[in-house]
Amino acid sequence: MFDIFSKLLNALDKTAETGARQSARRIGRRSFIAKTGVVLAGTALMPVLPFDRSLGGSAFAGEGENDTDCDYWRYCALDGNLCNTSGGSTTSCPPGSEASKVAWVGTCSNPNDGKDYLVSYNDCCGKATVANSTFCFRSEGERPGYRMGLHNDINWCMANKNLGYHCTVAMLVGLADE
Amino acid sequence: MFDIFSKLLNALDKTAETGARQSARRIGRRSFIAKTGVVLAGTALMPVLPFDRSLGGSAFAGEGENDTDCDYWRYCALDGNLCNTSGGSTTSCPPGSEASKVAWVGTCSNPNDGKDYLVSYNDCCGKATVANSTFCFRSEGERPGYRMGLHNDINWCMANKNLGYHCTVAMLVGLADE
Amino acid sequence: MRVLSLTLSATLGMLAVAPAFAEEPFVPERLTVEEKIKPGPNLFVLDSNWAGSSNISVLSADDLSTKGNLSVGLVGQMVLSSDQKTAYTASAYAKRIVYGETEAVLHEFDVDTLSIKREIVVSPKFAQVAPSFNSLQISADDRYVFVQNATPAASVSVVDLKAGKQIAEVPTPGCWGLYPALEGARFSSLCGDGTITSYSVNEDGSAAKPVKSKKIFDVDSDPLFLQAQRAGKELLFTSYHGNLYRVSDKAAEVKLVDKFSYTEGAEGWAPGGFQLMAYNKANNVLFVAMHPDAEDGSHKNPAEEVWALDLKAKKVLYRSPVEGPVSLFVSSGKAPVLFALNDEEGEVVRYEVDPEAKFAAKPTDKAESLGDFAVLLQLGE
Amino acid sequence: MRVLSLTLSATLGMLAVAPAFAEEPFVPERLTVEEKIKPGPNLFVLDSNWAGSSNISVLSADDLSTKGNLSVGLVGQMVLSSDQKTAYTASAYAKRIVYGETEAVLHEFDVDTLSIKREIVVSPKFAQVAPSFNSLQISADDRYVFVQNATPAASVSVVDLKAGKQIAEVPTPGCWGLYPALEGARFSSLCGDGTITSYSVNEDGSAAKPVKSKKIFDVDSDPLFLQAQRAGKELLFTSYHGNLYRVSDKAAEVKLVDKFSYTEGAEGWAPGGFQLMAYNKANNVLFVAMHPDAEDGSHKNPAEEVWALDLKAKKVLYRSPVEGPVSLFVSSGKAPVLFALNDEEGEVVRYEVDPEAKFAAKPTDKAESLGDFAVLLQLGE
Repeated sequence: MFDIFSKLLNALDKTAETGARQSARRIGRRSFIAKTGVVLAGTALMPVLPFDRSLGGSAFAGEGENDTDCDYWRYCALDGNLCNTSGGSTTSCPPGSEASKVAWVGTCSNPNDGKDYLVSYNDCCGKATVANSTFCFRSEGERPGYRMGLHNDINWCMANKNLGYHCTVAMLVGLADE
Repeated sequence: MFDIFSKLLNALDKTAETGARQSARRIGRRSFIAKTGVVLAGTALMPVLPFDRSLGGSAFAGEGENDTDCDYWRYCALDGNLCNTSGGSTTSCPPGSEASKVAWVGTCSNPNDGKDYLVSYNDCCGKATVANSTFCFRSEGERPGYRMGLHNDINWCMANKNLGYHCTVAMLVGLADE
Repeated sequence: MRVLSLTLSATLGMLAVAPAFAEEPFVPERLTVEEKIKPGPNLFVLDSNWAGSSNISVLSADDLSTKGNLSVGLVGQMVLSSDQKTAYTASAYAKRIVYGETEAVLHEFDVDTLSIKREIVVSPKFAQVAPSFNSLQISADDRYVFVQNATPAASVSVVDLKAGKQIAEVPTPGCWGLYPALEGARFSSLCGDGTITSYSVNEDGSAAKPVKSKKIFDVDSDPLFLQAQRAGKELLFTSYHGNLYRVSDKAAEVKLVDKFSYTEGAEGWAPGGFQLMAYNKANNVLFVAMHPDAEDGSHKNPAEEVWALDLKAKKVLYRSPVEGPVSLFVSSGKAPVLFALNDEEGEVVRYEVDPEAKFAAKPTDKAESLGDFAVLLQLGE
Repeated sequence: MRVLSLTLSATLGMLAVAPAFAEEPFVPERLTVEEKIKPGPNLFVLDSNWAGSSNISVLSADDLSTKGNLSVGLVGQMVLSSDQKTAYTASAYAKRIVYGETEAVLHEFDVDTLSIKREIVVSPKFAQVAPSFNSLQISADDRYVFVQNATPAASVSVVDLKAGKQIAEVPTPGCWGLYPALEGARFSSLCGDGTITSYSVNEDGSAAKPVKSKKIFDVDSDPLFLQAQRAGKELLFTSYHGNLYRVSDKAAEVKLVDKFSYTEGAEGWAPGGFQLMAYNKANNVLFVAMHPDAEDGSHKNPAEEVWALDLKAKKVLYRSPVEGPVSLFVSSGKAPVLFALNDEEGEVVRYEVDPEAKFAAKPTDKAESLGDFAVLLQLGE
């Protein structure tokens, strides 16, 4: 799957060549992720694979798993403070903060269905971190900035107006193409 | 000695009545302290008392005393990071920082000569604290802001242009009138 | 954006090679932003930062779980509106954080959404002091906010929330601390000569002539802590040496109503800390942070006990052991909940207090890592 | 001031009642400001702060005693001039620290006096990344500073120190990291397709056409760490899997000169950390931070050993045990001094390395509490 992302990311980076000075700040990885998700789901590209609905609302969490623990499977490439210990949830920013427009992506293996999921790690922005929030630092599949979409050492609030780093969420946005 | 200071401080505060809006920021407690020291020494007011010169350069430090330790006698009302662990000395600000224009005062007993000294605690300003500097917190004779010159919970860089708190020095400026 | 979209579509088009064989399509999760914090009473813990963003943790007062935070500038202060739905903070922003021109800002936050409603720039004379309950206050009618200034000459910025701006700077020479009166744009302040002075401001920003009380306390022999608690029509102060002062600010001239010692017979014990008193209205009981081996300079020592004082009987009801707090807050109801903040550890402990057991405090919850310089607690019930 | 002086004189006059009976008058101490830091080599430890002032501790490289610090903005980066007398930092300042309009600033510091010589505002696209050796660099002739940007599209701000301003923003699509060439305003960057691209800028701010290398590394199977070390006319990179890449950037088209594995036969060991390599010129020895039980995602794990590699013989000379560093720096001389920074503890350890003992490293000093996010070390010899 790195190939897919490298293509997408190169496409992203191409825009820098034509208009780095004026437009690059407005290029949203958030819209990229959203589009990717929609396009992938809508055109049955990669992530249109069955999963067990019987698991219900916790389709992606097994019994006894704790999503405020850094060991939780979705956090395999998360470097940051968990939003679900900051007043938000695993997929929502805390009140008063803003969602980052861009994100990095991890590929994490769900032990409950044996599948690899694409996880979008968005930062929430515009506030300092919550004092006693949980900080996690995992780097599976992580790459330096030459694969920007896989890079977790950078503040992903970078395309927002308000740059303060608040916390990080982990959304499932697709199934990895194995 | 509180009486003396209360009078001096009231004199200081009086200026607020006539020109709080425009002039108060420029009233330097540093010049106040300097003047006090000079006047006191020059007119033989209080601090013109003998002390043992045989102690030489370390007239105010006894053997085995460590002036980077919070227990050191001069620090009896010091609340802050020691400048002598920040690149400066007990009486000098570290390079690149500025001396505060105003200061608070403690009255500390020197175990080596049994005398009580007036200690001016100036802050050094314009930089953040040094990461591994020693933080001390002692409050002998300390009073809330209604005795501002004895108050140690406030940033004494307040009359400087650059307000960042860097560290605190402890200068002997007089002998207490017992 | 157009360039990107086209490029992305093209790229994705090339990749659209995997067959569709799903029964139920995978639905990508979407990122949202929570609109409101969880309901229930809030506990605010302010951690002061002198080289960066001061942070106010907002916890559930029921179980100390985290609801979110507020981020403000350097050396933040905080006060709640009377309905506790709005939080006001004052803090400083220098151009280069620790140097350069400084702006002081009053922020108005909506508590339910933890979001900024307004920002009002106030005098840069704003006092950079340790978080202090009586350094930022609001008038009884919620119209005026009072901000403590120091240059080091003391003055008070008065912000008219209706006008949305600072309307006055009131000089308060030799006096310190803000104690809003029960009505109007009036506040008192403790003075270095042992008096308490009343100040009041008119709607146009002009100030009435300050009214000085008679000498109420002795700054040398029995100094008062800055923090006060409002008990009905009176204000409660404590001295370093354990004398409780009951003061009336009903009239412009503040008067001492009563004074008694609550440490008599308790050799070596004294009150200490920052926000060291907490008054429970329903029971007329005052909780005080107490430390043993008191001496000159120990008045900010962490507490080893919290004493529950019956203010009517003027006696200590119970001495509960605690883990080194310097700041307290208590709920107002019949079954008080007490919060105690240990600044060295950045820990807050929640206690349930039993009125049937002489107001003994029993710990129920603890929250940790709330900051390095957290000495201010506020409860929004 | 006049009012005050008069008042003070009057007050003091009234108090001038004590008799003078001194033999030697008490001389009040005077407050001074140190002009310069203590002499000798300096070790710089950068602690990144994302909600306040980033802090650079300046220590004596001889004994790790504190000489002072530099305070900059959020997410600071740092580089030294070639004579090591000037430090450049890049950092971000938002109007309200964590929100509001952001300025990115290049600071020029005089190392001897730890004071600011200049401040140059650069593009706010400045990349807010963990402190990284190759995110802020200076040209070989000390004339140009290169600042890494991300939006997330990558670009590089070029500051002309002679002109005192940013003269260009060079787009570097898909590439990351700054590796200045041996001369001129040229730098290379690692690219996501496994190539290394060279960029050069003219005095007027115009950029030459970038020159792309052949594919040098495989981003999926053998990704390179960002950090490089300059070894004479070549650059040294290491991959996650312990392959050392020797690259020549002498010509505009970067070429792979050599590549070898230094982990062969050392099952489970891999390099890891942030500034994980340190090259000692005099002995042509490279020190690498190594951890055991390597797996996908362990590439930033703290080191349990530092390996000394003989680059001529292409073999590991010695494996010294260390206390969890993620960053290294080594002096350039015949008797190397190695510094190792443990970011979790904010600890730096100084080691003396014995060339006669296969470059074994022996700890001599330790400095603690250097920050929560200190991962960048620089030595000014």
